[in-house]
Amino acid sequence: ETLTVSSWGGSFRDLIDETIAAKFTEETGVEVEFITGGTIDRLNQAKLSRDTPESDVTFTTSHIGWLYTNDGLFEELDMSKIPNAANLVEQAIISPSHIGAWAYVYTIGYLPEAVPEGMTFESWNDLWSPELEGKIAAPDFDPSHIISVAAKLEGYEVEDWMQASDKLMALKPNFKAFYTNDANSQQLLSTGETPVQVMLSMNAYHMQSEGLDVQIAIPSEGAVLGVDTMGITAGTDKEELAYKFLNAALDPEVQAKIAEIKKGSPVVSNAVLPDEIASLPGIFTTPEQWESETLIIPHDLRAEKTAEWRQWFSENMISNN
Amino acid sequence: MSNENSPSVPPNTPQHPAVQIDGVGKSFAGTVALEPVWLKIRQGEFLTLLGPSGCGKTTLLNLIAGFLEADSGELFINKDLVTQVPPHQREIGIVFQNYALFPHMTVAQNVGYGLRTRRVSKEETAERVREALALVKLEDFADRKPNQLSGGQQQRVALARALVIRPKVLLLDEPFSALDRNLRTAMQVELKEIQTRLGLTTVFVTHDQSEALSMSDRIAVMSRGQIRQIGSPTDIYDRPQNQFVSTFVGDANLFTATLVERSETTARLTIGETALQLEPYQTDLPDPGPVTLFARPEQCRLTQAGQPGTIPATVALTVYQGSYAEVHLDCAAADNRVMQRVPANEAPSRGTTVGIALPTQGPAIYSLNGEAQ
Amino acid sequence: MSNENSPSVPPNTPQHPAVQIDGVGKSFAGTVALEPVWLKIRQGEFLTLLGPSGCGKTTLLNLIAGFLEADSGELFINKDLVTQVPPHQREIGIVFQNYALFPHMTVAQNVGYGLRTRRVSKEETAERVREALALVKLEDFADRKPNQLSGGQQQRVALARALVIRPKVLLLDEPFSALDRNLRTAMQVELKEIQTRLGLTTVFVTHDQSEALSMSDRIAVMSRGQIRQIGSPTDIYDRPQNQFVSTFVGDANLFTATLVERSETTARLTIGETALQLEPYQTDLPDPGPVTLFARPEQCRLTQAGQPGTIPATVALTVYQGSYAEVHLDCAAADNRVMQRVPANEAPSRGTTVGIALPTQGPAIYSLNGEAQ
Amino acid sequence: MTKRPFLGWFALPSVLIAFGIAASFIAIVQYSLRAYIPGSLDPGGFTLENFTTLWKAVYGQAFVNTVLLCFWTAIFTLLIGYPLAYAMVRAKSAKLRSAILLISLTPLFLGEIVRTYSWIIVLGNRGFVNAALMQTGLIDAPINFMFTMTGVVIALVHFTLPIVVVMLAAALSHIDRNLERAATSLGAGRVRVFATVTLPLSIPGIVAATSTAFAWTFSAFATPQMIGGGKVQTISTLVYQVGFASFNFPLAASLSLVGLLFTIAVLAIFNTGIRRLEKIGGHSQ
Amino acid sequence: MKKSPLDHLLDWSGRILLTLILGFVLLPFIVVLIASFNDSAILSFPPKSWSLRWYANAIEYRDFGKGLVNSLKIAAIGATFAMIAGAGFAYVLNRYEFSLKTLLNSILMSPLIIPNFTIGLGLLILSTAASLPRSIWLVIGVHVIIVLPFVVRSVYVSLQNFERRYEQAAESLGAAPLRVLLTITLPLLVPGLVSGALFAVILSFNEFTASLFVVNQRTQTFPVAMYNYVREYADPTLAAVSVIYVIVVAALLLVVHKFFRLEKVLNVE
Ligand SMILES: Nc1ncnc2c1ncn2[C@@H]1O[C@H](COP(=O)(O)OP(=O)(O)OP(=O)(O)O)[C@@H](O)[C@H]1O
Ligand SMILES: Nc1ncnc2c1ncn2[C@@H]1O[C@H](COP(=O)(O)OP(=O)(O)OP(=O)(O)O)[C@@H](O)[C@H]1O
Ligand SMILES: [Mg+2]
Ligand SMILES: [Mg+2]
Repeated sequence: ETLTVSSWGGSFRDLIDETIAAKFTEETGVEVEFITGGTIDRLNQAKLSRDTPESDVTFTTSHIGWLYTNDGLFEELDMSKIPNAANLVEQAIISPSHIGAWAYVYTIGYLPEAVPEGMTFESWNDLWSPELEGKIAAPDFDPSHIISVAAKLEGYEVEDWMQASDKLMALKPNFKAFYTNDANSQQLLSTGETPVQVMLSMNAYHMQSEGLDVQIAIPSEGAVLGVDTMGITAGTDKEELAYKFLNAALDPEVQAKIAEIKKGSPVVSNAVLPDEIASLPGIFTTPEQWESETLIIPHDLRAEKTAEWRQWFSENMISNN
Repeated sequence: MSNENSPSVPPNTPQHPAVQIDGVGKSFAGTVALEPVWLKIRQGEFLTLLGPSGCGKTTLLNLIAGFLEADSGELFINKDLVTQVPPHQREIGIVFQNYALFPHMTVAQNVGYGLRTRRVSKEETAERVREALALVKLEDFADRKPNQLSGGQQQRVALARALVIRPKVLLLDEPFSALDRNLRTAMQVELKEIQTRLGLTTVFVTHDQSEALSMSDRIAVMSRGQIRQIGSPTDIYDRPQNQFVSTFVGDANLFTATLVERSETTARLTIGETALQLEPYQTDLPDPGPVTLFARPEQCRLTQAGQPGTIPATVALTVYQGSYAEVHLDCAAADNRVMQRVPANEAPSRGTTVGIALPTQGPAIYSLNGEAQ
Repeated sequence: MSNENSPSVPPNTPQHPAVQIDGVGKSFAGTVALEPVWLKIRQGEFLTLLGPSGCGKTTLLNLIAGFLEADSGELFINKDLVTQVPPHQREIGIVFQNYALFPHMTVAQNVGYGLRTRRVSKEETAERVREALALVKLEDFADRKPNQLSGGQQQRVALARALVIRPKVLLLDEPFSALDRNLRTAMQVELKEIQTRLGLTTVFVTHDQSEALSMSDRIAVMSRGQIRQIGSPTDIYDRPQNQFVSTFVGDANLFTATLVERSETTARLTIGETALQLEPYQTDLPDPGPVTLFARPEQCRLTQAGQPGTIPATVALTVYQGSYAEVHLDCAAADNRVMQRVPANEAPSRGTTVGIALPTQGPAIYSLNGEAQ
Repeated sequence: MTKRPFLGWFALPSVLIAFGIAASFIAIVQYSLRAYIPGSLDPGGFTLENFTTLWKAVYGQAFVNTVLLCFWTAIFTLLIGYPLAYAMVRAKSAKLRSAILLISLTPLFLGEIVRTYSWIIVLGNRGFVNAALMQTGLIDAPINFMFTMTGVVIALVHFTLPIVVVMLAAALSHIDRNLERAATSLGAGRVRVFATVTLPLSIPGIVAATSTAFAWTFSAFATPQMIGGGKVQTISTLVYQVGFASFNFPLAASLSLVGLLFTIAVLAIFNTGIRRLEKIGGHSQ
Repeated sequence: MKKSPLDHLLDWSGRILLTLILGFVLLPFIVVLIASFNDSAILSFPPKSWSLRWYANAIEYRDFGKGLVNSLKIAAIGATFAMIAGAGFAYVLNRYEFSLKTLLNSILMSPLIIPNFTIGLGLLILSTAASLPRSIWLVIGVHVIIVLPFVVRSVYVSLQNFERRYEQAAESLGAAPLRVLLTITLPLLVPGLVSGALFAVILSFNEFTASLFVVNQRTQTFPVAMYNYVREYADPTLAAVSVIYVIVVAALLLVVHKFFRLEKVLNVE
């Protein structure tokens, strides 16, 4: 018997495999099998195979999780079957059907020796510096970070992001590339192709561990919070095991291990982290940190707007005309 | 190899034709490759199809073999109508110019192929293959692959392979044209000997007149999809029935002449200034008027210039050929240059004027331009 | 076409050789294609390289042309050492077997190519192209593409293209072997006429002995990368210096004999039971002992059986050839069958015993097995 | 006489496959005429909207990019491939010939991914080329190859080179050596022989090679995707993106369809143009 | 032969040009070879320290193993189908006239100009419309379509050079059509069939673009697995994979060269 988990490929799958799945297998004796793919790809795949689900548990981002939920692709969760969920921080309880597994931030990562002397990115505004022309990269799959930052800098709510479109356009000359996936992001950084990136904190830490001198800045406006979530696929015939898996994921030790390996933030308040980890930027261990260092785009809004943002972004920012 | 008078027919042969071709013709996409042909090939006969390239020899052979389907007419092999019978049931043997030995089989396997298709027992196959190889003197080569044999040896294997199935008819399509001169002569002799010994009905295709003359019981001379004359080698050489045959087989000296008078056996004609009386071999002479007179070089003689009854000519050039020299003569009365052979040391020098003496018996008279080619 | 005694040398030709080959040899990857060769080709001479396939003819031609680099030796054209000169500066004309006309150019462009490379003016080029085409009778074909020409016409264009640059030497590599018999003879005559008229030094490659005998001033007979004999056609045919030449050029009757005694000009020998006294043409006879006696068929005669001084033989078969018949004879004293030509109607029938009368003057005596091939 | 033995049995599998190809083609045409319903994989009703969407600048740009890529790739591949093919056919030593053949051929069988990945390592900012140039002091800031047309063209040239070399070599090897020898004997030096004989006679090979290079480049996906990094969008990368990022299959289908028609048109123009050229230039036998 | 200065110039510039071009062809593989031994995940030339860890990783990484198995399976089955269909069609094409022959031929050859992504997309849409699962058979179908023209071409060329006389000789010896086919035609076509099969296997094994459209996690081919790896990890594991790949392909070609002579297979002499 195996439990099938749908997740991103690469290091995230490895992460789940080494931490949550290991714990789960230890507790239940059931092996875990993965199907992997991009966030959107797996969403569509799930829609396609709605009647005969290919997986039992699905990992996805918080806002795409809303799409699963709205489409009825997730079971509503019975929290009583997930004892460890009692300690979930409030920002990680996304919907009745999906909950956080770990948190991260999208923030500014940079190579100190490749940016103008003394630049430290106290504010997101520093990205607009003319000295950074042709030096920046951002994800092409998710423009929400930079859009919400621009709105905030201009003093608008995210809903009114169009008001900040001029501000966004002003950043265009500074973009060198848009990375298509995490590996791409790491490559761009490690080759010095784009010494400044709007990037996933976890990636930056990973590069540090490979010996790259990358700095992670948390600007005063806050870093854009992201929560990776999990849900139980609707129609699964292994519901019991799926709950056990979710519970294993929220086990404090597992959460601590995730933080240690991936430098993501635990989503339960009772995880105990070593100091040197807990002090890293982008890892939140106290309610104050969760509050002050993050810039939160409402998940449902984000889910709703993603398509619109993407289209605007690819037609106006990415395309080179 | 051949004697005009005695085609070697084994005693107990049935007397119906081995192959009978009744009005068989073939066109390819509108162009006629073979006009309808009527032909009977006798039991044990060696019949040669002779003609220039593209005249339809291979087409006729393929029709006999069944590789092509006739547009019209019927074909009998030993009295059986085979027009609709597929090639593999016609029991014919074939030898091609480029041998067509199966390169992936040994000599013995090649020769045995036709026996295996007939489900002959292993022992008998081995025995008959051995015999066939002995016939072509290749007993020791049974286990070689074709590419380990010389051209002549390959040709012999092809022959053995065709013979071993005891075919009703043996067909050969220019089998020796890829061999060099010496080997070719040797193979001609060998084939003829085997064919005579076995009394095999054989249809042989060639465009080499010397080969045709030396091997055949009868020759069918073809041109443009038609049989122009059929007869024994001496018929063809000594008594060509038309100008095409006269020039295609052997060397021909052709003179422009005027037929003045004809009787049953003799003709009186003038060539330029010269008046002649001849006995041609033909039975039906053309009407009096302008004609072409044909004679073989060896029927004519070179004489001193101005001898009475000779045709004046000038030596245009002499060509040394070792055992003899060719004298090419410009002659007002001839369509082309006239050629005579003389012993190499007797060749007159260029520009000498000479006379050409024509034979009084044996030449032919063709109506003028009765022949295109 | 050729006269043994007068190679046509135009009057004011310098008297040094047109081509001088001093010990030029060539190997390919260890196998010797051409042993070192010494050869002088006279001004205006028509020299033929004759030999079986693979004997090195093309290799020698390519060395003269400069397409191959010699392993050893030196090469002079008109006294100039050209061993190191690249082909395009050697001023030679070449005609290949497959014509090698530029398919993307018209006839006129093909012929004019060599003039354009020499930066001859437009007007002069046009004029000389016209002349060259007139020489080969193709004035009207100037604007055709090669693929719109027949084989013979293509061959003539190739000749015109080679001639128009007024080459010091004309090289031809089996130029006529792709043509049929009639066209071939016509082209031979034409080439010879043009060559004689222009007094062109010509090296001609062929493996056809009749072509070599009829066209050449001198023939170099080659075998296995060596020149085996060089001389006029009659030298080669009447006085072959070794057994290879005797059998490769013309038909040879070879008898096993014992040389009993030799003087400067005469030899006494026995063939089987028959004792003979002859005057061979050679100056250096082999030592007494077993030898091979060579005579041409036309030097021998068939006689009644048992005539004194004749060699007894039995008719093995007669081969009809139209103008004559070949009589093949089994003869105890001959290595192979002996062949004699007789008029077609005089052929003795198979099994007849006859005598072979040898000439008392003119045959050759070779030491036994002194020759491999 | 059985006139056509085996016809049915031998043709059957390929007829089935042909049906498959035709059906998928029809599927594309059909989808290209259907409306996209966001969030649904089933297409909506019939519409021409997809084709009007294609007028947007992004898609136009992708077409232009693709054409430019094909054009430059074809030109550089020919320029590099011709000498290589020439050397492969004409090198004196058989060993050298085999070596050239093997070296040119191996990449053909390596697939797009391995080769593209290798070029990323060569061309990146810290890649081999930039590292080498910076260490020798020739430049002090890395040259941008990644995410540029130049980089994509370099990798694509490498991608199409083997097939072009093989086709050119086939054409060159079938030119009769005696033609060149004849030209030489008529006084033409090497350059002239090449320009007046070899080159004109290899035109059919050049044509075949160029159309193949065009088709390959047009079809290439991994190279523009991985080296262009979203900055050099081509039809192939767009089709994938539209199809798999937003699952807008109708739009992807119409994009494919237009791309296909475009390829056919270009190859047709190319072939007629060339036939005219051949008429002028003549052909090798 | 003595050479003029121009000749020397031509010779030398030719040699230099050839070296440069061969360098261009080989450069990526040499660079990848170096990179694959770089101890760090971060690219640098020359590498600061060396290790074999990426090779170990390449061998251990599960998706590669699964992809390899899938690819081998797909290439083997697909090439077999393509050989059967392609050889049969080439025979029919060479031997018979029949109605719709031209149409059938152009449809089957069209994958030579239809971009692979279009083929992949078409079959994906088709299978979705027919509610067929994205199984390995779909991938095999796509591969068969893509490699078929190459198989048809190689077999057709050898059929064209095939000496019909062999078959006629066999027929005259009494062999019925099927026997001729089995004992003469097929054995003599072996070189053409081998080169067709070689192309089919190698092209199928390397096919990427069309596969990307039709595979899923379970049917992922080796090239798709490599592509996904590059998208998910920024380390030189793929360099190690590439090195192994190059070596295997080059060795395979050397073996083929030894037995069949590539010059002949590719008709370049
Ligand atoms: N399959 C075919 N399709 C079209 N025309 C053909 C075909 N086979 C033969 N022909 C034509 O039919 C005519 C006779 O051809 P055939 O092969 O019988 O000539 P042939 O006498 O054998 O000539 P050769 O001595 O050159 O072999 C020729 O004009 C030839 O072009
Ligand atoms: N490029 C080459 N490489 C290797 N061997 C060669 C080469 N050219 C010729 N040879 C060999 O050298 C020998 C002489 O060849 P050459 O072409 O001179 O013969 P040939 O007399 O012209 O024969 P043919 O009448 O067949 O044309 C042959 O054995 C041939 O195989
Ligand atoms: Mg024929
Ligand atoms: Mg030769």
